[in-house]
Amino acid sequence: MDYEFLIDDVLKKITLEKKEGRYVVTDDDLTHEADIQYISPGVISILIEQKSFRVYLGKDNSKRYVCVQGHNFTVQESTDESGSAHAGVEGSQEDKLVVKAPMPGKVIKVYVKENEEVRKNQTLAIVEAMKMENEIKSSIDGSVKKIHVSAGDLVDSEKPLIELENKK
Amino acid sequence: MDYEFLIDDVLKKITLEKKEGRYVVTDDDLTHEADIQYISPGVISILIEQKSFRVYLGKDNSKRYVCVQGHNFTVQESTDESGSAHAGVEGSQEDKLVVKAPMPGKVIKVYVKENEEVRKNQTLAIVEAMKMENEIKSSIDGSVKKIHVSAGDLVDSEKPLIELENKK
Amino acid sequence: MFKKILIANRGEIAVRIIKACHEMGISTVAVFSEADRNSLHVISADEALCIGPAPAIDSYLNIDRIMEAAKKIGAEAIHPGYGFLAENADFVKRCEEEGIVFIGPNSKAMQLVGDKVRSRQAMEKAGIPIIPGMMGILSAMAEYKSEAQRIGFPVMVKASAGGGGKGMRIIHSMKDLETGIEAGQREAKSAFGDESVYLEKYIEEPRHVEFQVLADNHGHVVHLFERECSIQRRHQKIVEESPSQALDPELRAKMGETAKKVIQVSGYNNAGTVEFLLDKNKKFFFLEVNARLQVEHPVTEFITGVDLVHQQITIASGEKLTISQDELEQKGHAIECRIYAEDPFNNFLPSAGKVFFLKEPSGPGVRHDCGIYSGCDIPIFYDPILAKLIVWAENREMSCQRMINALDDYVILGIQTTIGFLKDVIAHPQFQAGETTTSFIEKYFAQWGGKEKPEEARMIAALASAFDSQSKSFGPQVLTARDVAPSPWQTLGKWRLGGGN
Amino acid sequence: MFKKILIANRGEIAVRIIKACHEMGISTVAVFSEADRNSLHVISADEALCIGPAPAIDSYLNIDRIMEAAKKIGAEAIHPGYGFLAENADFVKRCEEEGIVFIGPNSKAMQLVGDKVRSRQAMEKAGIPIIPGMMGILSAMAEYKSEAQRIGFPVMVKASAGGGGKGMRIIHSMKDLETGIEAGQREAKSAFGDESVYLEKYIEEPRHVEFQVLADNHGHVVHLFERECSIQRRHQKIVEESPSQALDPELRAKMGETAKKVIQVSGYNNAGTVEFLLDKNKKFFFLEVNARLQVEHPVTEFITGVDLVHQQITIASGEKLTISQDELEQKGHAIECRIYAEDPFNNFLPSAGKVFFLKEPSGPGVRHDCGIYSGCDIPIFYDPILAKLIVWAENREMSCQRMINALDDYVILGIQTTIGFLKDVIAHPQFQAGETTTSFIEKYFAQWGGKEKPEEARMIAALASAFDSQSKSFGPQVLTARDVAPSPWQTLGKWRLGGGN
Repeated sequence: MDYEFLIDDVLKKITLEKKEGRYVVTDDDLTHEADIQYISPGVISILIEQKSFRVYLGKDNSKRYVCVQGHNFTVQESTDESGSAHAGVEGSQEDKLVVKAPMPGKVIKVYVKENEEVRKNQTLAIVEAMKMENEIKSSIDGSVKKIHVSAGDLVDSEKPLIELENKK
Repeated sequence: MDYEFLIDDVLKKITLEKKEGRYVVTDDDLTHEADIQYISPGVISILIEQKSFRVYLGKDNSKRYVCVQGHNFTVQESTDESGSAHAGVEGSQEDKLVVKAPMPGKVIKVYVKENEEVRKNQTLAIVEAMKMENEIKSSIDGSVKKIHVSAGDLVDSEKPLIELENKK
Repeated sequence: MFKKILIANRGEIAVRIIKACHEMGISTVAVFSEADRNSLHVISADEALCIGPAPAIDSYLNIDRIMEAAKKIGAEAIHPGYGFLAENADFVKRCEEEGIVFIGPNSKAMQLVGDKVRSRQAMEKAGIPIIPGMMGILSAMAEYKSEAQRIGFPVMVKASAGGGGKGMRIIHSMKDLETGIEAGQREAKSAFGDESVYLEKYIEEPRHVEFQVLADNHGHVVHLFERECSIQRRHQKIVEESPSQALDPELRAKMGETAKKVIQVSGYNNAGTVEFLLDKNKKFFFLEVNARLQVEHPVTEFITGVDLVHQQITIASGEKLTISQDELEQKGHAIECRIYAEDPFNNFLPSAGKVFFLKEPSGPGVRHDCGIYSGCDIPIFYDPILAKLIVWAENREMSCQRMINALDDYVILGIQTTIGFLKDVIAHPQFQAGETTTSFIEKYFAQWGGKEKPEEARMIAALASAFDSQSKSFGPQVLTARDVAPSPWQTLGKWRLGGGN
Repeated sequence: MFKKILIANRGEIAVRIIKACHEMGISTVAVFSEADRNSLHVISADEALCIGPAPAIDSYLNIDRIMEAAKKIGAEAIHPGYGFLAENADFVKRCEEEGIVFIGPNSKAMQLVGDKVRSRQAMEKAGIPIIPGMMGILSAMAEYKSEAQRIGFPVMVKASAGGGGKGMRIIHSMKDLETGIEAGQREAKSAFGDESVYLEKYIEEPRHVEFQVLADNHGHVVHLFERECSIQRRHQKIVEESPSQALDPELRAKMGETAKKVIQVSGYNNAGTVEFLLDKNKKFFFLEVNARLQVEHPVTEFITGVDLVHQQITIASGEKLTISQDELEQKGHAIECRIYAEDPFNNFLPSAGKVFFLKEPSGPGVRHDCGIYSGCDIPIFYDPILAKLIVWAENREMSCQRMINALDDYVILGIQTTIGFLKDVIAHPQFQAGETTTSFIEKYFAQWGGKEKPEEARMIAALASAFDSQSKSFGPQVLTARDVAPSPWQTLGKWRLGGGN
């Protein structure tokens, strides 16, 4: 069977066939015979010729987390779905105008007022979590349309903090 | 739901109901509220009132192996099937006349000859495995009908070694 | 001896204290916030009580709730661990008033050493060398400015109530002074409930060398030698070792005696740490007393063979120290690496979420003080420390090798950690040469991006993934994403460290 | 230093040696039988080669196949571990001839110390105290009878090529002599390929005290103090500790010097152990030299801080010892418990099968040398040792407490083990008092059947099982019974121990 994976976001193709109890791997033009076994939940042992590899594998619904010889990789199946999910990260222009809380946390300080003009990368507010302060910055040159929070508020993830509008 | 388990071969009845996200346990006439969670594959955390129990659980197809506070238990569901399997251990009289290899191993010595008279508990042969010698003994007063192996043979589990017959 | 101890903490340190109690035949009580029901300390203790919602201020920092829990469950003593209430003199006082033994110093000593400005005054008076700087707290910004002028830039802003890098900032010129002091005050307020900050001369490229001390309730004091903790990122220790490569026996003896004097002057009891800065000319300055068990205490346990948590409990129960200074010696070499839930490839942003797989390193001379397990959640509410890896070997060279090997043998899947970064730190030629100063990370790791991963490992990762998708039995279970906090940190801007130990 | 070492062994000791090599920057090669494809040592090594079918005689004991593997893969040295070929002088000779370094003593010394009768002669000549007994091997049963008469009953039958209890038997009267000698010969033959046995006076209730020795290739010898290994079951050590409660500094020094002399007289190099019996009057007798790394070596590593496997490799590479006798000291107290796949509730019959769950104990001062993992199979072909648990603490009392606590924290599900039995051994008042002799188990544990399990734990086990049958997610996977060897041992008669180390 042919596989296409995004390994740390880089495409990797590999072919794996089962033949008489052993596996045949084709990687680029190289073909190896491999002895592959799940030896324990989350642990795979691979012998290729005399080389021994111990691989750790965890997964959630969309990703595999793989550790080989002390190197961690994130592995995703390269499907259309994953491609489009990837594209979604960028977000629309509209999204950019609503500044959201990056995570549950506490608003420490709001530096701006409604109707105030702001520049791109200007610090608008500070939110704290896990003992770190995060500076919330403006993504545009524009002005503050609405402020939804004030210092001391606890906010949930994705909660809108501030709405901006483009320069008219 | 009501459960009946054989714990280390002793019957134990318990009732477990889920109520509003928590569990209610009834053991004999005592009822407890319990907070029970699978926290990791094979590991269960139980809080009953303020007491904290960490339980390890493994299973094969017929049994659960459970460790609580350093005590290991074997847990089987108490069904008719397990009951009859239990009864089967005793074996029939006929079975007793065929002396079988208890496990894969090596025949070290055969002490008897065909037609030789033997007494109950007389050592017939020695089989070795895992660096231990096991004395194979006669289960009856009788005589040796047939010998299937000789010293040095490798034998598989359940392989007949010696056939006996009752005194005529 | 106590029959039951409540541990007012969470994570690896709570688990470590629980183990010590069990070895001493003492029953343990964990307290936990609503976010920590499934945390390892809850599962490891004999009893466990929920003390409130996730934010620390409502649970682990809530004195009333902890006192209530201790009374309800009949705990005779409270071990505070590090962080949270460990250096809160009000909490200590409350324990004293309510007849529950606080496993740590008395409230008066805690108050003195906790007030960095007052303790600077006391130490100067006693002839202990201190860093040039302010001897009092000011209120007006103008006064800070004139003090900064007097001391001379660069200066350090420090929290009077502080410790462990909290509220700390280096200011290089007058124009940065005001924002720096404000930020320091804000962080100090949030960390300690006290916004007081003061200024000190900034010593360039010093080593951070601290002495572990034990003092019983009967006036006996011993020091257990030094730990060097120069390897820091944003004033946060990440690697600690003992012995320090900078000390010779004479300097060690002198600093050790000074440390004991600091403790005596402070009227301090139980375990504590006296921190010094050591400049390029091997001149040392008293920095502060850490009035608690330190994160890095296992380093000292390895080289001296003394179990500091056992000692803390024994001392708190009123027994006399049975260790004398003469008997103590340093043997071999120990290193600790702190394992944080942070992404070293992305400016060390915190990485919350689910741990899909954990393999703990092990072997001769390897100790892993661990607060996590396969399948646990890392909440966003608390310190990002996951575990500590500590190794011991006959000498520093083998200790480094053992650490690198153990880090190689260490697997955490699902969240980002500092494991790979630490491996490169220990393997760095300047670290191996013992050339460690507090500027080390800034100097050699500012541009760090990890090594290229070998193509072979990438191929094996692909192969294993392909095998896993064919394989039905025995693979890892898909852990549900339920309870996994989203991890949006990666997409964000600049972060500032506001805490730690 | 070597670049690549082949480990001619399996299980925990192979894994431990692999770790040591990795710390020294040496690449490792595992060899494995067909039954061991998924064993931990195969998975832990950099390279692995199958050397034959499951029976040891066709794989781990097959000299030709191991030499062939070493040459094919380019290993410069072979570490034999313990057991298998570790004390086979022919194997050592073969390595010497083929230019592969054997990590152990030279073949001549191995031959001498391996022949118990010849070495008894050599030691008597050198003035080393030996146990009264035969000074040569006999062929006719009649001669054994007259020798037994001369020595006086009870006598011990011992294998000339032996060690570790193999082929050993106590004979109390003339009528049991013949069957005892025959059984001893048979076991000796099967274990060592040499059926020679001899008779020695049986010393009643002695302590077994052994001294660890290191000797380089340049004539330097040091001893690393004693281990007491009196706690034995069927002549098989199960608990070891250091220091011994029976030695004072004077006796320790005397025995240590004697041990060094034994090594010098034997022309021995690399790591070795000189075994003594110590009688009730503190008189000691030379027993034998164990020409290998011992199972219980971690006890010595803990109390001296010397890594014996590192030393073995360094010595084998031709380097001089850098440790001097003066520098060596015993610090604190260490205990080891051997974890066997045996059923203590059923006459310690071996228990093969699948390990459904493993939780390794951990914590300060706890070391776990482990050859298994969750999901592995325990084959029936080899020694039943699964792992070793070793603890260190400042004193013996805390060391015992730590061991009990670690055993409590240790979970192996699916097969029977000695964990619960060992807990009761360590907790026994006579053990705690240091009253340890080789009759200890016979005396206090002949009728052992375990403690009554608490009703609460039984209720929790039922509750967890009920929960598990309701629960769909996150439970343990049902591991398939494929590859699980049947475990019929439980239903069987009397077993005799025929091996071990």
